[in-house]
Order: sequence, then C-alpha cells, then structure tokens
Amino acid sequence: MVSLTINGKLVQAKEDEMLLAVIQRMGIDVPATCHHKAVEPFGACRLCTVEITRPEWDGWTKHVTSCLYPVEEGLVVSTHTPQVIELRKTILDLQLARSPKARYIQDLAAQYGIMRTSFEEVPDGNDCILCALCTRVCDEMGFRAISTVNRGHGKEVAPPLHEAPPDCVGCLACAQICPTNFIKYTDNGDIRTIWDKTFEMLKCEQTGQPTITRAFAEYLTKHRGIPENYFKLGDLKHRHETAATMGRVALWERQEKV
Amino acid sequence: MTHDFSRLPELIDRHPRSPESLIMILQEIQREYRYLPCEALMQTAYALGVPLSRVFSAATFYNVFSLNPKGEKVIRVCVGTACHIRGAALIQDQLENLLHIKAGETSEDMKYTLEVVACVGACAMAPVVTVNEKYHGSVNPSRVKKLLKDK
Amino acid sequence: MRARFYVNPILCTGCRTCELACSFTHSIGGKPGRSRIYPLPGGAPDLWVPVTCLQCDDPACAKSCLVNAITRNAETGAMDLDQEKCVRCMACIAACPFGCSLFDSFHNLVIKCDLCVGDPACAHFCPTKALRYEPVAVPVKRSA
Amino acid sequence: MSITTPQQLEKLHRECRAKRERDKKRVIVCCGTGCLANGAAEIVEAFHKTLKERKIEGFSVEAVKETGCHGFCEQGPLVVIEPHGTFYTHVKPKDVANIIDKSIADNQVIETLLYTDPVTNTKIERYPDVPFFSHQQRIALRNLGKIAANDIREYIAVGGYQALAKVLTSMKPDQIIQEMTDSGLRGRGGAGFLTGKKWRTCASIKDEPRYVICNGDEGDPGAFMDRSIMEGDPHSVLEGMMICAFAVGSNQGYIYVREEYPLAVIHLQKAINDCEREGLLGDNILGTGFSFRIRIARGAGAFVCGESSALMKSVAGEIGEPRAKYVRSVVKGLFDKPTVLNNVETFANVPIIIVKGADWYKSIGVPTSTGTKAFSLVGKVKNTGLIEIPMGMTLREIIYDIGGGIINDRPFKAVQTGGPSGGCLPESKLDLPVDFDTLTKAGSMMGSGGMIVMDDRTCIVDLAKYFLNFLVSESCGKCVPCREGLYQLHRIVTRITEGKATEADLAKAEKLSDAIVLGSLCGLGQSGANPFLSTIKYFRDEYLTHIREKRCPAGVCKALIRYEINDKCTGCVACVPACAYDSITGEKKKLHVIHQDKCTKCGACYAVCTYDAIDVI
Repeated sequence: MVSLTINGKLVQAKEDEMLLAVIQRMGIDVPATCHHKAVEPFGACRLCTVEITRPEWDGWTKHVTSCLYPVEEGLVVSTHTPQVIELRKTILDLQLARSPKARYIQDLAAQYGIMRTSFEEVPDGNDCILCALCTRVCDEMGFRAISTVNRGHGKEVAPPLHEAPPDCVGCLACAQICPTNFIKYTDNGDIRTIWDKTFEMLKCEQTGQPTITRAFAEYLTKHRGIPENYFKLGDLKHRHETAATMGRVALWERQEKV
Repeated sequence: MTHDFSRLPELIDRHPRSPESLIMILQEIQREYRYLPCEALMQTAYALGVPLSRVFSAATFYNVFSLNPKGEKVIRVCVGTACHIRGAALIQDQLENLLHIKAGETSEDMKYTLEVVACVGACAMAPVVTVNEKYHGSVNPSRVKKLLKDK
Repeated sequence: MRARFYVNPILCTGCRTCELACSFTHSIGGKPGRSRIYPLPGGAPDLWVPVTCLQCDDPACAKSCLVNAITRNAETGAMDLDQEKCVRCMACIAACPFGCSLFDSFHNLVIKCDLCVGDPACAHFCPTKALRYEPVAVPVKRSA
Repeated sequence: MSITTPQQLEKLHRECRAKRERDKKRVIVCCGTGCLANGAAEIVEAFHKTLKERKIEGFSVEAVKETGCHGFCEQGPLVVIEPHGTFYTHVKPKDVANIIDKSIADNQVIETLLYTDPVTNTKIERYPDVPFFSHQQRIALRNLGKIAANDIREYIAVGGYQALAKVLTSMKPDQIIQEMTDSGLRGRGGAGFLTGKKWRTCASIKDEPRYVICNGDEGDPGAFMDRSIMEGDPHSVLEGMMICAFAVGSNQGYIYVREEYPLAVIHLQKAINDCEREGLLGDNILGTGFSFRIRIARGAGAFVCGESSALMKSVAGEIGEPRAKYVRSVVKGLFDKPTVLNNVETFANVPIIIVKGADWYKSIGVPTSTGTKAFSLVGKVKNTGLIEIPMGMTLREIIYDIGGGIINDRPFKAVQTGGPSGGCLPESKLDLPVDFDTLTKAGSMMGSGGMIVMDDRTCIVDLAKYFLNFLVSESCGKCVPCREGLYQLHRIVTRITEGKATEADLAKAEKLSDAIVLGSLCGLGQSGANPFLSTIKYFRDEYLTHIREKRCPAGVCKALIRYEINDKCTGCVACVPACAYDSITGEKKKLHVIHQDKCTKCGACYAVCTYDAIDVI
C-alpha cells in the first residue's frame, strides 16, 4: 500500500493502481472519455489530466493524465486547479466542435459551462470522438476486427478496407462500449448486422429466444472451450432445466431418507 | 485494374515472418505495384498472422502507402520549410495546372501522380521536385514544363 | 472460502420472498433491479426450486468472458461480475448452462448473483430456511 | 578474410593508410544527394570513361572517390583534388577531360571552375580557404567528403573502428559511460538529453535483452544533416552504435531510416554487410566475445515517428502512435525492453570522443553544451548547405560569415531553428550564442539542426500557417489537444492570413496554444503550438497588421495582396506565358496589364520578371 494526498485528503492505494482509479473511488468527478476498465488506459482524451507535485519539488508542479500515472508514495494531487479546469474546458470545447450533436459530449461540456463550441465546427464532424474504446475492446477480446485508419484530423474508426470485417463475430462490444452510440447495428432476432456484416443469431431450441451470434458461439467453443451444446438453449430454458434437475435430485434424496 | 499477384509470396518472403516485418513488406509491395492492392493486404495479413485490421491501419497511417494505383511518373513537390520559403507553392500551383490534377491525385491516363512531400532532405537546392527517384533542384516556374517532358 | 450457499428445494414453498429481497437489495438509483434468483417448478406438485448461480468451480461464465470481468471473490467465494468492466457482449448469458447470468434490460446491465458480498439477502429473508448461507470446513467440488 | 583480432584490425589500418598515402593525387567527387541532383553521377562516369582512354602516370581510376556530402550543395557538383585541396564547383561532364589533362597530369588550376567569393569577388583555389568551410569545425561530419562513402577500407584507413577496438580491449562498459558523461555530449536529436546519463540508466536496468536504436528519422523539414552522415559516413554511425551496445550490454541494434532517404538505406546496408563480412558485426567481434547485430528498419513517411515511443512502435511493425512516457523508453522501450535511442549525429560523435577523450571534446563549445553541432543552413541565405560549428558560435557568425549573408542583400528578418516544433528568432537575437540552453531560453530550440533563414519577403504569419499545416497533417490523431487543437489553431491562423480574423481570435489562439502545450500526449503535440507561440512573441506587430490593416507586409498572403505591373515594364512578354490563368495581356514592347478578376496571385509573373516591373501591393 502507498499513501498519497488527493485534494488535501490522505488516501491509501494499492501499488500498481493508476491515479484515476483512486480519484474515482473517492467519488471525485474527473471526466475521462477514453477510459474504460475493460481496456488498458490510453491517454487520448486528456480530460483526466491532474496536477501533481511532491513536497520536495519545492512548489514545482507538473500535469499528468491520471489514467496512466501510477500512484506514488507521498504524491500530492490536485484534480481541479484553475489551470486543469481551463484545460478541460478547452478540450471539451474542441470535442464539441467535432461532435456537436453527441449528447454525451454536450452533457460533459455543460458541466464545465460550455453550451456550444467557441471554435469553428469541423465540417465533416460526427458523433465519433475517436476515443478508440471500440477498437481497443475489440483488441482486448482478441478479435482485432476493427482499427483506426488514417491519421491526424482525418482519423476514423473503420473495418479493414471499409468492407465487412473478416474477424468480426458480431459480439456488439464495440457498439455497447461506444460512449456516444455512434456505432450502429441492427438486430431483428434472426439476423444481426454490424459493420456491414450480417450474422445469424443463435436461438433457444425451445423458446426461440435469440442469444448470441453463431459466429461468436463458435469462437467461444473453439477458443474458450465452452461446450457447443451449452448454446442450444436460452437462459430461461436453462433455468427451468436446472430447476427440474435439482427437483429430481431433491425428490430422490427425500425418498432415500424415507 | 488487374495485376499479376504471383510475385506476392516472393515479396513477403524477403522478410522474416513476424509482425515486425509488416511495414517492410508493405513497402516492398508498394514499390512493386506502386500501390497496395487489397489482395496484397490480405495475403500479408495471412502470412504474418497479423489481423487484417492492423495491416489496413498501417497502410492508411503512413504517407508512403497508397491504396489507389499511382501513375507511371510520381512527381513529388518538396514543400519543406526551405522549399516553402523559396516558392514551392508556386511550383505546386504550376504543376497542378499543367497536369490538371491536384496534389495527391493521379491523372486519368495513369501517367502522372502529383504529390507533395514534407522534406526530401535536399534543402540546399530548394525548391526541389523529384520525378520518380530523380531529384531536380532549384526548380523555377520556367523549368516546370521541362520537368514533365524529360524522363 | 469460508461459507457456502445451500438450496433445499424440499423446504421451498415458492413464496418468492427471495426474489423480492434480491431485487430490492440490488436496486440502482432507487429502482429495484431484476432478481438474480428464481423459484421455478421442480417437476413435482408443490415442489419449487429457487434457481440461482451455483458459483461453479470451473465456471463457463468466466471462461466465456473475453475481458475478464468475471472473477472469483476470494472472500465470499462468489463469481463477481465487475460492472465497470463488462461490455455487455452477452457471452456469459449464452454460455451458462444453468441460465444464471442474466440481462437486466431496465438498467441495461448483465447481472448475476454475487452473494451480496457475503450476506445473501435471499437467505436472510427466506422464511423456511430453504436457502441458507453457512460456514463450511471443506469446499465441495462442483463444476459446470 | 574477416578480422578476428584487434591486431589484425591494426594491420589492416596500416595497410589501408599506406595505400591511401601512395596515391599521389585523389579526385573527390561529391555524391551527396544535392550533387547527385546536379549530375554528380555523370561526372563520375566521365572520369571513368576518360581515364580508360588516357593513361596518367601514377594515377588510376581507383583514386576517383565518390564521397558523401561536402555540405556546399549550392555549388555542386563539387570536385576536389587532394592532397592540394583544389576546389572545383559546378563541374560539368565536359570539364572532366580538362581536369584530368590540366589539374591531374599537370598540376594546373582551371580558373573558370573555381569558387568565387560573393563578398570579395575573388576566386578561391583551395577549399579550406573558402569562408563557408573555414569557419566550420567538423567532428561529426569529419569524414564527409574525405573518404569514399561505400568503402569500409577507406574508413579503416582514416582510423575507423579504432575506437571499437579500444573499448573492446581496454575499457569496461562503466568506463565508456563515464567517458561519455564526462564529455558532456548531449543528444543531437533536439531535446539535448545527456548521452552518458541515458546510457547509464539503460545499463542499470535489470532486464534483457536491451536494444540500441539509431534514430535516422530526420523529419524536420529543412534539415538534412543526418541524411548526409548516413549517406556519406555510415560506418561512423555503426561504430558509435557498437560502442553504445557494448557499454549498455546490448546485442541487437536497429537503425530507423526515414522513407525519403533511399540512398541512406543503400549505403547503410552496404556498410552493415561489409562489417558482417569483415567480422566487425556478428558474433564474437574481434575475438572479444562481444556480439552485436544491426538491422535497418525503414520508416514509411510519418513525422511523428521521430518521437521515441512512436518510432519504437513503428520498428515493431505497428502504427506510430506515441504512448505516454511516465515510464521512459530507456526503461521500457522497444518490445517493452530497455532501449537506448540516440540520433545519427550523436552516434557519429561517439567514436571520436572515445579516441580523443572526453577532455578534448569538452574543450570545444561551451560548458553546458560541449562539442559541435551540425546544421543545415538553408533558406534565403547565399551559401546554403551543411555546416558544423562549435557550440557557442553566434547566429550572426553562422548566417553572415558562413552563409555569406542574405540573398540579394535583402534585409534579414528571422531565423527558424528546431523544425516545426522550434521557433523563429528576430534580428535582435542574432548575437545569441547557439547552444541548447540559450536557444530554449530565447523561445526557440536547437532541434535536430535545421536552420532556415528568412528575409523580408517571408511572411511570418504565413510561416506559422505553413508549420501548423504541416503538424496538422503529421499529427497521429490520438489525443484531442493535438488532433483537434492544432486543427483549430491552423484555422485561426489561416483566417488571419485571409484578413478575416479579429483580435479576439488572436487571444483565443493564445489560450488554445496553452491548452495544446499543457494537454498533449507527446512531444509533437506539446511543442505543436510553437510555430504560433514563438512568432507571436517576436512578431506580434505583423499579426496585428494582418488583422487590423488587412495587409501582408511581406506580400505573401494571397488574400491580402494583388500584383500590378508598373511602368518599368518593357513589354518583354516573359510574364504572359508564365501566367497559367491567362490573366496578363499586352502588346510586345508595351506596358502589360494584370486582370485582377482572373489573377490567382500565384506569383509566377513576379518570379519570371527580370525588370522588377511587378509590384506586390
């Protein structure tokens, strides 16, 4: 355990923790649009920047992204200095210029008193804030089906060759993790479509309840050793089967006792 | 445009089959075909065991790579700082006018591709234009037409 | 692990107190959540089986989770689902052969029994002691 | 036959040196990129052809050496006749026969090919007397233009690989690091981190393997020192890397060369192959048990790959997105292993420091910035080219003594150092000594060594726009302040050049710049606002003229100028075909007119007019 001071309070943290985790645990509201616990910290949005110093630094301070900065014994952290707040305002202002219609960014910006961007709106802007959560979660899950393409201001998230991604199994993690709901998909229970790729949905053999895509189930069977027959039923039917099995066992045990 | 992809395995085999070789192999392919055909990206991904998304990401990140075929002559106008202040913009303007294409485009007859490049490192001879691998230094507007004519 | 969760269907009357207790314990923002325990018919008249996560020793849910959001809690023995890590791919729901990973469509969350961090409300409120949470000396092996 | 002991190396050195000394005359043809562009290859060919036909006593074709860049690219192709040092400029293939007959066979000097000093207007015979060279002190560039770039024996002849033999046989890694630390050598890539300190950190990390990377991704537009070294003296870079590898305990090195330098790749690869053949790279080098290999990794055109973490990702075959460096790359670098990354020029300095000692090196330059620094002196200066000067020389000496002053003797306006991330210094700063700390304090930076001189016809706002445009297109796009911030900053500066901005925009740009500096992830972003910040610091008036008066004093910003023909026009019609938009009309020998409605303000007419008859208003 290490102890450090955050906004004047002495706190304890585990050695390998990042500052942001400790800050969030304390209930301090530090925005971080590219952060998600499922993926490695990335440091792209820069909103979680905080000021750090140490007693022996003689008043010298520096700014670090808390999502990437490991806790240190004796560190003194300030999460809301005027300079940091000003930085967050500018960043949100910039994000709003790119994604003026994204509710998520609108709300965050409003918290920092920005109702509309003071910059020129980016002509080809959209709701994608390029946090790369989608590509990173796809990497993390092992599919690596989508990636960022191009660079700089023309960067975007896309499937390879802008065609249906061969490695995608239609798990929807990218769409689920997207903070601005920019990644679109359709799902009618029979067919799911995402990134222009169509997937057949597995259904409960008895109730017809759709579960996950066949491609995803096959992946889990092949790489994670989940028996194929587990996917034959939906969760509801599985529970009923469980009840029936346990019921039989209970009856049998009662008979044994009698 | 159709290509003979039979040379692809040979190009790929020039480098060790590890993810590190990705950029080197893409460069070989770019040199051979003057662009990166989809087929080549897929074969590279397969050979190196790298996801196609990573190959595509690299192919679009770096300036050298192009997903569209380039012309026979690739004319690059250096717009490095030294060239810029010695009038590279004017040279670019003239070339765009003569070729009827903008920087980054290829003429319809596939003869010319016009590009701008950040710096070719021949700053002492600014402004510089390269035609394929050949450097032309101290280019002035009156020399631009001549550049297109000679090989 | 210090305690085990016991289900005795013979004692269960199907009163569904456990469901209520679970929902209210796991309420978010004042709204009751979906229950993680369901008394279901056990295949004989008046036989009810409260079905909930068995906290398997070799759980399919954790194996199917590609972001490692489901891990064993060393204190309670429960397979805990880290909501902040979960990306809602539904793999665990499809993979659990007991149907005990669930989707709470109201809160848009994947949920499963976490043994209430060591004091399961269902067992606490069960009027017939059909559900019990009791210390054990030697853990019993079970697998999915 | 490969060299397996230090004694064999010493023997080879003596043989090669003796052979070099036996040549009564040597003809040095500069084959740097600049001279090649001017036709140096044809000169070499002409020598070969002519010497086949003519036999000269005591002179063979082998004494014609193709060397790396002399630096004086402006005057190329260059031919030097050693040992006298006769210096011929602008040599054409047809001059070759003449050179052979007169200068080689007969010791005569061909006056017409000599360099004319623009200041005194006299011909200068020997190249050490040319002011461009006489003010320089060449250490990193010591072999450029002296030895054939592609011949390992030439390098060995001038003492090459002696430093390697010395460290392998008589020095401990710790001693090498101490020597580097004592020499005060600072990284020549721009940031100026102490080389010895970096090596020491790397050597102290208990993790293996360790890597040595040479950064040859010279991305700063306007700089070509590293290119010249890699092309002209690749072995000194390799030797520097080997010494570093031995010091930090590494067995694998990489040289990252940017895409635009194909010749550098060829020469480096040849040098590596030669070393492997001679046993200077590979296993058990010089029989000492030290093993080291070097691979070349080619860049693919991304400025951001000059940043260390992006470069390492690129070497690993990924896209060059930097990562936050709270754990430094010397601890966790390539493949997450300890990695020393130094620039080409830094490595080129290493062997000579080992041979001559830290004290010698420290005696050059100023105490906090020791040694010399190579610059590419370019822009609107008379003598453009590659130079190396001791640290502490003033900007004025560089620009006026070496550079010969401004072209057409126009007024000096600013000098830009440090590439896109650097800054512009005005005339009032010309007497500042050039060293790491002084330049940084003045709001610019040393950078990798591009030095671009500007006259009054260069618009500072346009220059800021140019650099911002460059950075916007080279940003990797990972973090918001750099991707979106630089884009917006570029938009604001563009509006200023179009006369559409207000003073409030200027204030906003300054605030935005602060956020970019504070918030960006890597060095590119953190220094990304410098083109704006450093110009607004010294040239605020020029910005304000654009904003308030809607005027571009330098006559560059298209939206704020127009071209008009004055009565100096002789009606020579040179401008008419130059105008691609048919906007100039007029009869022969009569005053011409520019039709403003068609004029795109490209400036072609202005460039071709020899009568000063076109005004920029």
